[in-house]
Amino acid sequence: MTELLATYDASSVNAALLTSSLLFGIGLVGFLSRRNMIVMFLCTELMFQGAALAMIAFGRVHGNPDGQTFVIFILTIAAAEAALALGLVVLLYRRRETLDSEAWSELKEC
Amino acid sequence: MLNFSLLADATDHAAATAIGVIQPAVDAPDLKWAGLIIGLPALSALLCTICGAMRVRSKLPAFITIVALIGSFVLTCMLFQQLGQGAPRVVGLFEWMSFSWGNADRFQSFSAPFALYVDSLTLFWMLFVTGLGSLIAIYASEYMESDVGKGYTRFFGGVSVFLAAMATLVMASNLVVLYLGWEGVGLASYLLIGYYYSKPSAVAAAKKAFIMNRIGDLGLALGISLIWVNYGTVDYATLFSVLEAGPTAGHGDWMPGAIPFLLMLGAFGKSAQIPLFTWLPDAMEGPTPVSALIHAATMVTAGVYLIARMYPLFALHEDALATVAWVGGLTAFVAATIGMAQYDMKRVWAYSTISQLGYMFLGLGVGTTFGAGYHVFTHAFFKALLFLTAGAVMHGFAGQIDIRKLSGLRKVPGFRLVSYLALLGCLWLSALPFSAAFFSKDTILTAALGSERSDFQFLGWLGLLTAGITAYYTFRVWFRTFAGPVHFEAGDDQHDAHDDTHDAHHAPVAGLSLGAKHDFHPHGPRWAIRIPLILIAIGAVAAGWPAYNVLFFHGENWVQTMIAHSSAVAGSGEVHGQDVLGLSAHLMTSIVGSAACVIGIGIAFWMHLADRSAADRVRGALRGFILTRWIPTTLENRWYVDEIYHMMFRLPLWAGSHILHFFDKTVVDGFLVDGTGRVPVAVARLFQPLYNGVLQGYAATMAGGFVLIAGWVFWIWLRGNG
Amino acid sequence: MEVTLAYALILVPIACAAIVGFSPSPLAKWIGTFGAFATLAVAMLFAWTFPHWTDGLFAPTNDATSWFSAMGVSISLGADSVALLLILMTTFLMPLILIGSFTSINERVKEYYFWFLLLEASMLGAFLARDAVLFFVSYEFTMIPMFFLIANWGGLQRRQAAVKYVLYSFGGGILTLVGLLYVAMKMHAATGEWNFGIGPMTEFCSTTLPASEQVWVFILLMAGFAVKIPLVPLHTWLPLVHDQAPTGGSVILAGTLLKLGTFGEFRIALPMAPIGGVEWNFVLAVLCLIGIVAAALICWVQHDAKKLVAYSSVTHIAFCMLGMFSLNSIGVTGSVMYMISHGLSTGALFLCIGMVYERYHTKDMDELGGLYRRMPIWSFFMVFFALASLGLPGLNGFPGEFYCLVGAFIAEDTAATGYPGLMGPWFAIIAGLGLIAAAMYLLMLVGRLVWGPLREPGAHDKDHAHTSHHAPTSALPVDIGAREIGILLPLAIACLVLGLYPEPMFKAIEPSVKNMLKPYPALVERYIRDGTLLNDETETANSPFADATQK
Amino acid sequence: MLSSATAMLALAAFASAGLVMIMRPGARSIRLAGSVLGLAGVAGLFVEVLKLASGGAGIPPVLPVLFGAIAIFGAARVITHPRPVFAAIYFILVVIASAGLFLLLGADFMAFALIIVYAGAILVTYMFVLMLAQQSPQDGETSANWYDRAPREALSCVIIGFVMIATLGQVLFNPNEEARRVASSVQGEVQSDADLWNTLSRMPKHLKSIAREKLQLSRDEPITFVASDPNAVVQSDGKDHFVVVTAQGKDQRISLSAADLPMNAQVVGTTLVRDYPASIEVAGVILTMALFGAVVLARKQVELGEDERRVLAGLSRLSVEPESGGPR
Repeated sequence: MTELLATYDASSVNAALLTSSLLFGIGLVGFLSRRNMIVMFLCTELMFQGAALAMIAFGRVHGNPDGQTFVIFILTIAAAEAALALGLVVLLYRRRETLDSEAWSELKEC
Repeated sequence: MLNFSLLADATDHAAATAIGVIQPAVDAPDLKWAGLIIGLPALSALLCTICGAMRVRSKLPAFITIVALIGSFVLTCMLFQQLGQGAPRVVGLFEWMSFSWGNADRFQSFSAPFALYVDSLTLFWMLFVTGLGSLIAIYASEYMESDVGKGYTRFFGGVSVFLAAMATLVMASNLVVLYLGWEGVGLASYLLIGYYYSKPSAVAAAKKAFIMNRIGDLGLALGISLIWVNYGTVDYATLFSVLEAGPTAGHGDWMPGAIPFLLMLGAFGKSAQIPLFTWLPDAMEGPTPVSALIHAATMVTAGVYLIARMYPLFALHEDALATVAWVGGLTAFVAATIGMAQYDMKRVWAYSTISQLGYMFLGLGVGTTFGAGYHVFTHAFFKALLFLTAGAVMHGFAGQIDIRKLSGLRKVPGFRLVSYLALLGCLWLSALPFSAAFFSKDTILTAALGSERSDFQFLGWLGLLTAGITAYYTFRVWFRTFAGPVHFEAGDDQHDAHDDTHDAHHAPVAGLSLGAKHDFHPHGPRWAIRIPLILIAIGAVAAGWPAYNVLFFHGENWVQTMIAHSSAVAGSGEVHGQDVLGLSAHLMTSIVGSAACVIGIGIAFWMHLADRSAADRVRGALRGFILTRWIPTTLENRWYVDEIYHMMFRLPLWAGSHILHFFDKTVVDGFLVDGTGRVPVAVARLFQPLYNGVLQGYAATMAGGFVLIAGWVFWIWLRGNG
Repeated sequence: MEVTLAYALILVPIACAAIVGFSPSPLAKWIGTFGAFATLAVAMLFAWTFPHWTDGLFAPTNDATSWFSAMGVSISLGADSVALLLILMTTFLMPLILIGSFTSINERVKEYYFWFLLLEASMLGAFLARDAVLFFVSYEFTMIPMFFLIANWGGLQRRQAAVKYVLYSFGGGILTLVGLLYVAMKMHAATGEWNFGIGPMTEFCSTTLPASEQVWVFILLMAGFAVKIPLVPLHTWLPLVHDQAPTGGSVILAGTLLKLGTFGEFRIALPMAPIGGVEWNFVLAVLCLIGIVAAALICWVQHDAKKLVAYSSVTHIAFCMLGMFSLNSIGVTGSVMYMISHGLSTGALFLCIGMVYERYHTKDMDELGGLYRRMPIWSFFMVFFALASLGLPGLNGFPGEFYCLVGAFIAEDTAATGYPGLMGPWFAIIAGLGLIAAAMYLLMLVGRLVWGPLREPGAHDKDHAHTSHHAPTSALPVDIGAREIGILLPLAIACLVLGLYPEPMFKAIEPSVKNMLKPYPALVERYIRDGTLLNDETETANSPFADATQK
Repeated sequence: MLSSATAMLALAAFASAGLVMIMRPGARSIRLAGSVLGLAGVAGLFVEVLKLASGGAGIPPVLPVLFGAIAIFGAARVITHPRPVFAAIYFILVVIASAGLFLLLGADFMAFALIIVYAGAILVTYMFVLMLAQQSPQDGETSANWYDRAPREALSCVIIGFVMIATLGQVLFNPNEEARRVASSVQGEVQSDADLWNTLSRMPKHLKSIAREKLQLSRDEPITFVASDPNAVVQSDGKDHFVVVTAQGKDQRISLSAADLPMNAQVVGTTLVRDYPASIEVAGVILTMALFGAVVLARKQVELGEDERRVLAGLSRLSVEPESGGPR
């Protein structure tokens, strides 16, 4: 794979960047539009994907491995978040027997 | 014109020794023990408090108090021995309130040490204050015995406080300490009037007394401030010397004319003169010994003392003295008229007290401090006597005091002595010729009639008329109560009025009165009441001695000498007014006064003993005639003064307070403060939709925020590069 | 030595608070009380070794031990005689309050004593501070413990009361802070260095700041203090808070927290902006008069005993401020004296009412009455303190009141006062009406609670359900017991001693009052001559009361 | 150039419109049209972007576009599929596709790590929870819950997303000459050898093993580098790189070839442990905490009413003092 390392083409970087931004946007849209809490978390994972992709791409552009290094941390956070979030989801589901996020809107101020 | 010139015709050699000059005070640190005259009652007050705390159920507090009072009486006598009519002594006890700044001349320093100013006026007052105090305390020790273990301690604590405060008032060496005593006696009278604290009327009366006195006290306080500002001192000795130096000494620029009027206000409040006299009759809610001691003999004369003490100041302002005279004369008359129409014995005596105090002020006003002082002296005794006999009656008849329900008491076993002592008191009060009160009143009226001022002469005549009325109502009471056929109803005893019926059986008297309206056995007083009565009666008689001394032995009048050696020297001389209707004022007064006395007694005899229905007939006649129908009702309702005050002051104040409270609650707090508080809430309502509680809502907000920030950064970036 | 003591004064309560925090609940009240006593001991030692009773100097006279040296903020502690007297009063009240809370506080005991000790520490910090920022921090910090004390142990509307208290005084405090910062900023601009020492700021502001600015600086500084004092019309939080706060809270509020306002007035506002003090004098004096008379009348129609005493402390404080605004040393001395005596007598009144409240769970004078039958000893103290509070000579109320009165009386252009003042007799006369009103409402209070036929709330005790955290009535003796007597007796003795022998107090207060009043005589004379102090600048137009004060 | 920016915005708008159409549960035709529109828009975007990259010339590279398209398609399905399970599966597709992109970007290690962690671990958890929290379908015809079928305000959401993408796009692919250096001014830049050589000299063990096999030495032969700067043992004369080692007592110059450069994984590992040790620790702690947290959260809990909570907090009950209740 060394040659893959050696050669660099801007087009794949751009494609990756585009994809990352689209992933992020779509993830946001999903997070905003879906009601199912689990799917909402999936959408956050989508946004993570976008971020990770951007990281890698920029790391590639600037030619240093930190981008990839940070993706590891992103993975860590994603894993932790998934664990906690899903734990919460289980908890909430036990309380209301539903995954609908609107079942939990007592925080409203009115 | 009135001021020091009166001394021109002072022939009395005692006064002549001190022509117009108030002797300068001498420091007498060796007299520090005189402080005990105040200290002993104070100490006994403290001990009584401790007794109260330890729930003492014996007569111990009475014993303590009596010992203390007799002690201070003895001390006073010793002081009198030592001092005689020498120069005033100033005994510094300790620093109380003093202050100085700037260049510490006396105008930029304020010094009110706790010191005693002992001159003959002080001693004169202290003698009968402590003496009567001791006697009345002994009397009370039996009178209050039904309260042993309940209010007994409180009562004697109050009496001790009173004596301490009164002594402070009289012996003070400066006006601020006087003010201390002044308010102190007010406090004592508050506590003692409210003694039967479960009677709302008693509580109300106590409050009324204190507040009315407070009104006067404000005047006194402001007067003190003004004195200090004008003369740079509140200390008697210094003040007198400044006044000697000349009326305009010091900074005369600050309406010094107002000073005597302010002081006067205080005096009128304390001595129950118009317009502040309505509290004294109500004060009769208190136990009778209190009425005798505080509200007849001693405290109410404090006003007279104040004016006598500050006489040089008053003498500077002619109108001031005129005002005093007028207020005194009118009060004497009005109170006497009211006294004619009261049915409560104590109230009658209360109004007579007011009226007699009026005489004293009249005397002060027309310029004879000697007359005023002498009348204070005699009045103290016979009025105490009257109250105490009334108290004996109440004590025996379970609190019955209504003269319509009592009759012929002198035939009731055990009440003979009381009745005749009461008779003595009545005779003295109605100024029987050659009784002590006759001479004192005579001096005052002579001065009034004999003065050049026509209005004073009018006041003199008014005073003579008042003397007649006095004789009438006095004997109205005596004939009704002590003479005539035996018949009485027991009252519902008020010694235990502050106890619920369930523990009323503590009190035998109460039990008696409750059980027996039909067969009620009045119990006559025992020695502890009799002895003080007798002693006081003797004192009342002996009070005439100074006058007799002048009259028969051409000696000197002891009272006059005392007054003449004090700050009230001005006007302590023998009064020889010019002739009135061809007779010398003196003779005129004596004749007319005696006549008035006799006539008054005669009318009383006719209407209240010989033919008791006559009174009602007269009343009916008065009611019947259109022009006079207001007289009886008005008199019975005390000239409606209370009602007028209620309408004029209390109601507006009450309404105003409620309005203010409402304003405070709604406008200031509700509108301004809370309104301001609501502004942020209102602003927050604008953004409320953002917080709809749905997770995505917050996410959207977040995204929006991110977009904004990113856009902004990007824009800057473009601008930075483009 | 003094340095150590000064620090100890603040640190001892904090340390004890920490210990309380970690101690088991049953011990909390003992430790808390011990802490209060320890602080009292330190304060007394401080007072004993205090060298400057007779000259207005500070002790320790040390210089700032720097805190953020960059901003010139520093921890420098020190007390002059006035501050020391207030400190003594605070430390004297605190143990009594804590002992008084033994039975009334049964819930969350630890927190209660914790907060109280913290409150004490912060109040002492405010009295001891010689640095504006330190002063302000401590001054504002008092709100936090007070907030919890009210919100946790108060009456039914305790939350509302707590929030109102905090928001109100915080709002005012911010303005004060703005004022202080403005002065510091100007000083920085002038001298090129940041310095928050009260002394230097005062020196700078009073001498070099132009008149028109001083006028506004004064108002800014006043704003916070006027809320704390409280000066009519900013007083409306006080009755609510007093009504809702637990007894201890009310006592410390009346006793010391209000004095923070008056003390700030005395230590910061008046010395720092004397021109403002003179320019606004008339307005403030009139406000005081309104406060004296109106609040007294409002007292007169109260039904709730505690509210009545609360309003009465509004009038009393107005009296105190009148003395202070008379701007002559007798008035100001009286006003300082009045602070202390008011703290004692009003605090004692609150304690008395609290004792009744513990027993009957109501403070309503329509439900209670004639308690002398039930509780004679309590009645004795109640009457005693009522009399002390209405300024009976011989008790502590009188000397201060009388001096305030005289101060207002003589504050007129006359040689008698040594220098001219701005009020004159009419102010004293109107204020004197307050004395009569005081007699009216206090005797009304006593007459309804103590005297009269016995009235007790029936067995159906409607408040009892609400105040479940109050002691059950059965737990207490009918009349006050030894513990409560032990609380009230020292106060009574203090009242008596201060009334009969106030001389030492005056001697102690005088010098620092004189220091504080240094700039005034000249200003007042100029003011009386020209009717304004702003005429030396062009912008006389924007002088707020150039015309209002024309007398 | 600006035209390209507007074109991109327009295309993004098309794509968004398509997304809206897909999201709305409606007739198949609409959704079909939506998907077509969306695909067109995305394709257009890709074209524009690639034009930017290669300055308009050059052959469009197939793989990146393919992977990108797959990823975006999967993402679209994730947010549009009515049934969470399938959404999760589509997410796996996204993960795999982006892993492909990683590969193309030379991040091989990350690519596989991604697949393992996401597709392997996290998604399994999701599935598990989905199974745990899945109600039995209420009505026979569809097994999806109503709240899965009906998106909440799809249009506004998409608008927000559009704005977001537009911003990102403007920042990333800005046609402004200055700003373009992110994307294209680095044209043809290779990950600079110097960096790689430095990395190599920071991994002495690796170097030693290389040196040993170049000198055919046994593994336990002592060998030391000779270098002025211990951090840069790999020295370079103009044309090629070499290390000087002391083995068997004599110094030897070993020239290095590109084949000796470290692999990506090695590079990442080195940076990870050499530059971010603390961060690794923190990440570990976070994971542990997450573990505990998940355990605590998922534990069965007792239901507490307001009153019980107040009692636990030491306050008196709310029910008996209505005035002092909170805002609710």
